[in-house]
Amino acid sequence: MNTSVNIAGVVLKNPVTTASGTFGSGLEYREMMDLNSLGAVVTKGVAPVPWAGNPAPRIAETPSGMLNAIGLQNPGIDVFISRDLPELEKYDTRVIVNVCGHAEEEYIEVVERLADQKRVDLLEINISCPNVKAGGITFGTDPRFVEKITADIKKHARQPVIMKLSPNVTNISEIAMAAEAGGADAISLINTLTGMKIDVERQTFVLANRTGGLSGPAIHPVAVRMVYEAAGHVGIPIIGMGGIMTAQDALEMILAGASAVSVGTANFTDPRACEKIAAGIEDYMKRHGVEDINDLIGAVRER
Amino acid sequence: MNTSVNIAGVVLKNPVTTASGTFGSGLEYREMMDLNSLGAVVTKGVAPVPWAGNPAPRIAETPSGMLNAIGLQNPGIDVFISRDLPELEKYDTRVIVNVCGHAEEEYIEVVERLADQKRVDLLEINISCPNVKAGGITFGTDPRFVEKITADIKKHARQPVIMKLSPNVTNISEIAMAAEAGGADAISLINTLTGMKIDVERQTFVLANRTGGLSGPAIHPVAVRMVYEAAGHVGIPIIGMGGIMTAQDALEMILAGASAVSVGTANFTDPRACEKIAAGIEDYMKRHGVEDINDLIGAVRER
Amino acid sequence: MTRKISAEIVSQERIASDVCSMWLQTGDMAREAKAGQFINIFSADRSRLLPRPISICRIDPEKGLLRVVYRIVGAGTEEFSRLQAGDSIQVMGPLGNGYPIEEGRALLIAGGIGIPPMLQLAHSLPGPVTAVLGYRSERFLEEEFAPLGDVLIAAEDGSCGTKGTVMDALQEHPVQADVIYSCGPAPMLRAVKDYARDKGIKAWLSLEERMACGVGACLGCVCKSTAVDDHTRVHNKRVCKDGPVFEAGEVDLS
Amino acid sequence: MTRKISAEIVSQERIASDVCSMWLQTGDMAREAKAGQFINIFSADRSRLLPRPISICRIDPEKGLLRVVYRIVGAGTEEFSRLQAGDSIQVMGPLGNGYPIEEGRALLIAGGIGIPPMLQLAHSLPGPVTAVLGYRSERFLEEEFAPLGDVLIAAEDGSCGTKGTVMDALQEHPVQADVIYSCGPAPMLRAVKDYARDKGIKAWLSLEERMACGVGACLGCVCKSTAVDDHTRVHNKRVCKDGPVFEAGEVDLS
Ligand SMILES: Cc1cc2nc3c(=O)[nH]c(=O)nc-3n(C[C@H](O)[C@H](O)[C@H](O)COP(=O)(O)OP(=O)(O)OC[C@H]3O[C@@H](n4cnc5c(N)ncnc54)[C@H](O)[C@@H]3O)c2cc1C
Ligand SMILES: Cc1cc2nc3c(=O)[nH]c(=O)nc-3n(C[C@H](O)[C@H](O)[C@H](O)COP(=O)(O)OP(=O)(O)OC[C@H]3O[C@@H](n4cnc5c(N)ncnc54)[C@H](O)[C@@H]3O)c2cc1C
Ligand SMILES: Cc1cc2nc3c(=O)[nH]c(=O)nc-3n(C[C@H](O)[C@H](O)[C@H](O)COP(=O)(O)O)c2cc1C
Ligand SMILES: Cc1cc2nc3c(=O)[nH]c(=O)nc-3n(C[C@H](O)[C@H](O)[C@H](O)COP(=O)(O)O)c2cc1C
Ligand code: FES
Ligand code: FES
Repeated sequence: MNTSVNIAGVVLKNPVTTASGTFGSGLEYREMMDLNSLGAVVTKGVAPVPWAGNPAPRIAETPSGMLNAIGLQNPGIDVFISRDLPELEKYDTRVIVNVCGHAEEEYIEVVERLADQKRVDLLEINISCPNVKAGGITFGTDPRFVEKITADIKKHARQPVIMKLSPNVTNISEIAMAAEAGGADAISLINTLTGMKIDVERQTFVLANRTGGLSGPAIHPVAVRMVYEAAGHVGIPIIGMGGIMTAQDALEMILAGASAVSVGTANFTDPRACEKIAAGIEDYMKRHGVEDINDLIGAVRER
Repeated sequence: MNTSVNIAGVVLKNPVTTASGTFGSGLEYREMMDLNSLGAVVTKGVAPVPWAGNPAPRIAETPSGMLNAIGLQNPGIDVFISRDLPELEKYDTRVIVNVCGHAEEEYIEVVERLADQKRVDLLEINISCPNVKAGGITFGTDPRFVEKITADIKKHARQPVIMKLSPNVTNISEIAMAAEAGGADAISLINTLTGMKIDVERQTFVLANRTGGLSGPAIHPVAVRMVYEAAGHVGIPIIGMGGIMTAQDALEMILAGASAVSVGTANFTDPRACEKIAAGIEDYMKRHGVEDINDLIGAVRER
Repeated sequence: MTRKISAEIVSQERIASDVCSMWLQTGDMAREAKAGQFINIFSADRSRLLPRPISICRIDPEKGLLRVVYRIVGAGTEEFSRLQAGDSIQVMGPLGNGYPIEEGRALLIAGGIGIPPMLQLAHSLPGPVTAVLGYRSERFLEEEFAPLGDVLIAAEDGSCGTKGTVMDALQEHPVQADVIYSCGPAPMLRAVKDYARDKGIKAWLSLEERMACGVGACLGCVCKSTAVDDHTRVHNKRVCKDGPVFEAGEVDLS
Repeated sequence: MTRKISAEIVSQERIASDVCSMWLQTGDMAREAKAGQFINIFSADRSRLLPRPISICRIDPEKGLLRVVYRIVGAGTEEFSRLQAGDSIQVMGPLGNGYPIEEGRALLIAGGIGIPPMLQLAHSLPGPVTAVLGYRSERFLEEEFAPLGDVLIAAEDGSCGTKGTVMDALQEHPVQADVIYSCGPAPMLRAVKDYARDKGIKAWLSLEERMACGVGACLGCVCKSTAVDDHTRVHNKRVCKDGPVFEAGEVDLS
C-alpha cells in the first residue's frame, strides 16, 4: 500500500502535514506526538526580522471554529535558521517553511536566506494572512499581484514554491491560475476566512485586532469547495486545508483534488490529531482496497 | 422601552425577521409560533414563474452549519399573490418579499407585479443565490452589475428595496457601496457561503448539485465581520444575518451595525427561535438599561 | 398540532447489534400521532443543528408514549443510543401525513430500518395483515408482528426465511392483498411499486429524504412527483409534509 | 511530560453558588504536577474546540489525583459542572511553569477564582504562610487555608473580614513577608505589583490569557514582557509556556 505523495518532486511519506502557525516549528509538540508520523512539518510563518504581532486577546472561540489574530508574530529568519531548523534535523519528516512579509522584498529576503538550507524541502508563501494590515490583505486577492509575486519569488527560490491562497476572494480559481501562471510549483488553500466576534455584555470587540481569521471545522465545507474548484483549473499539486479534524475530513479534501492536506486547529483539540488522521487514512485505504493514495486524488464522482 | 426599528421608512416592531427560504411564506410555522411576535416575515424567494429547483439531495449537515442547494424552488409570483399573500393579512407583522430571477427582466417582472400589493412592505432582492447557475453566481459579485440592477429595480419598485448581498466576494464594502449608489434603500447580508461536502464512503458529492450554500452558526463570525465592514461604508440601514441562533448572536449583529436581523437555520433547530430571540433582546435591554434599541445599532467599542 | 417538546426517555433497549428501541413520554404528541408519521429528534451537541427524522414505531395514546426504533448509522443516532431512562431529549412532532387506514387484506412490505413504522400500522389496520420483513442478516421486531398476522421473512444471507429480498419471499409465498403498505430502501420501494402495478393493487410507499425544517417550509426534502404538486406547481413533493407516505403512482422513483 | 488523557471524575461538589470543586484521576499527570501549573479541560461538545485552562488546586501524587476548582462562567464550565463521579473527561497537562518554591515568609494574595491555585501552593511552601483572600461576597475554600497559616479575608460587600479588596485587607492588617505569590484579576495583580515594588518584596504573579494550544506553539496567549523574550525576541511572553507565573518585574501589566 502506498501512502506517499509527490509535491513538486518532493516525496511526503503520507499526505498529512501540519498547518502553518498551529504547530510552532514542530518542536513544541514533540513531547506529545511522534513527528516522524507526519508527511511534513509546516512551520510558523517567518519574516526577515522578528515581528511582535498583534496585541492580546488574540484568540476567540466560535461555533465549531476559532478566530485568531496572532498577526504573524515570529522571531525572524536568523533565529529560525540558527535555533529551530537544526532541531528538525533529528526527525524523519519533510520540512516546509512558511514565509511571510510586509512587501515583496521581505518575502524574497527570506526565500534567499533559506536557499542553502538543506533541511528545507519546500517553501510555502503566505500571501493571504488577513491579520497583517500593511498590504497583506490585498496581496492575495488580486490575480495580477499573485502572478507577479509568484514569478519574482520563483527567481530567487532554490526549493519548490507553494503559494498559499486566501479564501477571502470572489473567484478562487482565478487566483489559483494566477499562481500557476507565475510558476508556482504547488498551491495550498485555504488560509482563514476573516471574521469578527463581539462581546455583547461589554459591547466591545473580543479580539484586540477587531477581526481575526476563522479556522476549524466550521470552514471545512468552504475549503473543500475551493480545493475542488482550484483543482478543476490548475495542473499543479494542491495542499488542502481548512477544518480537517478527522481522516474523513482529510479524505474529502483528497477526493476533491488535494494531493496532501494540512491540519491546523485540530491540533488544539487533540495534539495527536495529525498522527490519528494519518492512521485513519491508512485504515480507509485498507477498508476500500485502495493500493495507492494517488488513486484517490480528485476521485470524487457524480452521485 | 423601544424595540422598534425603521428600515427605509417601514417600522418593524422589533428587529427580528425570518431569513428568506427558511420560513416558507411564514404559514408553515404558524402552528408552532406566534407570527405576530416577528418584526417581519421575509418570504421564500419568488420568481415570475414556478421554478423546480435542484434535484435532491438538497440538504447536508456540516459542523455547526448546513449546506442547502434548494435552487430557489418557488411557485412563481401568481400563486404567491393569490395564495400566500392573503393569508399573511391575518398577522400583525411586516411582510418582506424576497425576489429572485435568472435575469434582470425577471426581477423587474416580479417587482412590478408586487407594486400594487398593499400587504407587501418591503422588497428584498436576492442577487446572491449561489445555487442558481444561470448568471446567479456573478450577479452579486460585480459592483458595476450590482449598481445597475439596483438602479433598474428602483425604477419599477413601489416598495422600498433591500439588496441582499453575497458573502462570496473579495470586498463586501465595495458591493455594499454599489448597492447604495444604485439607490438601494437598505441592504441585507449575508447570504450563504458556497461550500461542498463529499461522502467519502461512496466517494460522491453529498448534494446532487455538488455545491450548496453554507449557513448556520459556523458562518456567524464571517457575517458579523461583513456587517461591520459594510456599516462602515454605507449610510443605508443594514439587515444582518448569518448564523444567528440566540439573542446574543443577534445583538452582535446589531452592535456591529445592523438595524435588524434575519434568522434562518436556527428555525430548523428550534421553530420558536425567532420568538425567543426577540424576547432575549428585550431582556438584554432591561438588564443593560437600554431605553431604545436604536442606541445599540453600531455601538460596538474598542476594548 | 405539531410541537417541539422536551421528552423524557422511559426506556431504551438495544434490540439488535446496531438497532435501538426507545420509548418516549411525549404527552399530547402521542395522542395525536398516527402510523406512518415521524418525529424529529434533536441532538444535544451544538455542532449538529439538524433534527433526525425517525418514524413512529408504536403509539400508546393513553400513557402519552411514543416508541421509536432506529439504527445507529452516524453521530446523531449514536448520541441517542447513549441516552438512558430518565434522560431528556428534544423532539418535534407528529410530522408528515401517515398511512391511510384502508379496509381489506393488507400486505405490509418492509426492509431493514423501514420495518419499525409497519408495527404501528399492523396494530392500526382493521383487516387481516400479512407482513413481509426483509433483513440483511440480524432480525429485530419480528416477534412483535407474529400476534398481528402472517409474517414472511427474507434474509439476504439466508439465515432465516427466504434467502434474498422481500420480493423473493413474496415470489416463494404468494400473498393475496387488497392494499400494500411499504417502507424501506429505494430499490425495494421501486420493486414494490412494480409489483403493485403488475398485480393491480394500490400501494402506499413511505419515502426518505434529507430534511431540515420537517414542516414543509424549506423545500429541502423533495421527491419527484408524477403530477404537478400543490405547493410549487412543479413536479416536486415534500417528503416531510406531503409525505412521507405517497400512493405509488404519485411519485417518480426512477 | 505533557499528555492528553481521559480522566475519570472521582468527585464533583458545588462549593459556592457558581463554583465547583472536582477531583480527577489523572495518574502520572498528578505525580508530575506542581503548584501554579494548570491543566486544559476539553469540552465533549463538538462545537467547542478549544480547551479550558484551569489551575491545579490540589495534588494528591500518591493516589494520582488532581483537584480543580472553577467558576461557571460560560458554556464550557457549565458543561463541566454537570459531570458526576464516574464520568470521564479529556484533560491535558500538566501545563505551564508553576510557582517557584521559595524559603521564608510567604504572602499569598488571591482574588476570586485566583484563590484555588494558592491552596496547593500553601501546602507546597516550606515556610510560614499568610493568605489574603478576596471575594466579592460569597466565600469558598477559605476554611481549607486556615490550617495552613494566617488568613485575611476581604469581601467587597463587607459580608466578612475587611470590606473592600485584598489591598484594603493588607492595609488594615500589615503583614511581614519575604516573598509574595499572587493570582487573580488583572487590576488586583497590578495593585500587588505596585505593593511589592513599594515594599521591596519579590512577587510572583499568575496571569490569564485566552489560549488555544496551551503548549507554546500558537502564540495566542502572549502578555507584554519588560525584556525581550526568548521565543520571538520581541516583548511578548507566552502565558501558557513561559508562564502562567511571572516575576512581577518581568511583565508589563499596563
Ligand atoms: C421520514 C423518515 C423516517 C425515518 N425513520 C427512521 C426510523 O424509524 N429508524 C431509523 O433508524 N431511521 C429512520 N430514518 C433515517 C434516519 O433519519 C437517519 O438514519 C438519521 O437521520 C441518521 O442520523 P445520524 O446523525 O446518525 O447520521 P449522519 O449520517 O451523521 O447524519 C447526518 C445528516 O444526514 C441526515 N441523514 C442521514 N441519513 C439519513 C436518512 N436515511 N434519511 C434522512 N436523513 C438522513 C441526518 O438527519 C443528518 O442531518 C428516517 C428518515 C426519514 C426521512
Ligand atoms: C492559566 C489559567 C488558569 C485558570 N485557572 C482557573 C481556575 O482555576 N478556575 C477557574 O474558574 N478559572 C480559571 N481560569 C479561567 C478559565 O479558563 C475560564 O473561566 C474558562 O475557560 C471559561 O470557559 P467557559 O467555556 O465557561 O466560558 P466561555 O466564555 O464560554 O469561553 C469561551 C472561550 O474563552 C475562553 N475563556 C473565557 N474566559 C477565559 C479566561 N478568564 N481565561 C482564559 N480563557 C478564557 C475559554 O477557554 C473559551 O475558549 C484560568 C485561566 C487561565 C488562562
Ligand atoms: C493560531 C493560528 C495561526 C496561524 N498562523 C499562520 C501563519 O503563520 N501562516 C499561515 O500561512 N497560516 C497561518 N494560519 C492558517 C492555518 O495554517 C490554516 O490555513 C488555517 O487555520 C485553516 O486550517 P485549520 O482549519 O485546520 O486550522 C494560522 C492559523 C491559526 C489557527
Ligand atoms: C434552506 C435555505 C433556503 C434559502 N433560500 C433563500 C432564498 O430563497 N432567498 C434568499 O435570499 N436566501 C435564501 N437563503 C439564505 C438565508 O436567507 C440566509 O441568508 C442564510 O441562510 C444565512 O442565515 P442563517 O445562517 O441564519 O441561515 C436560504 C437559506 C437556507 C438555509
Ligand atoms: S424538510 Fe423542509 S420542506 Fe421538508
Ligand atoms: S496557547 Fe498557544 S502559545 Fe499559549
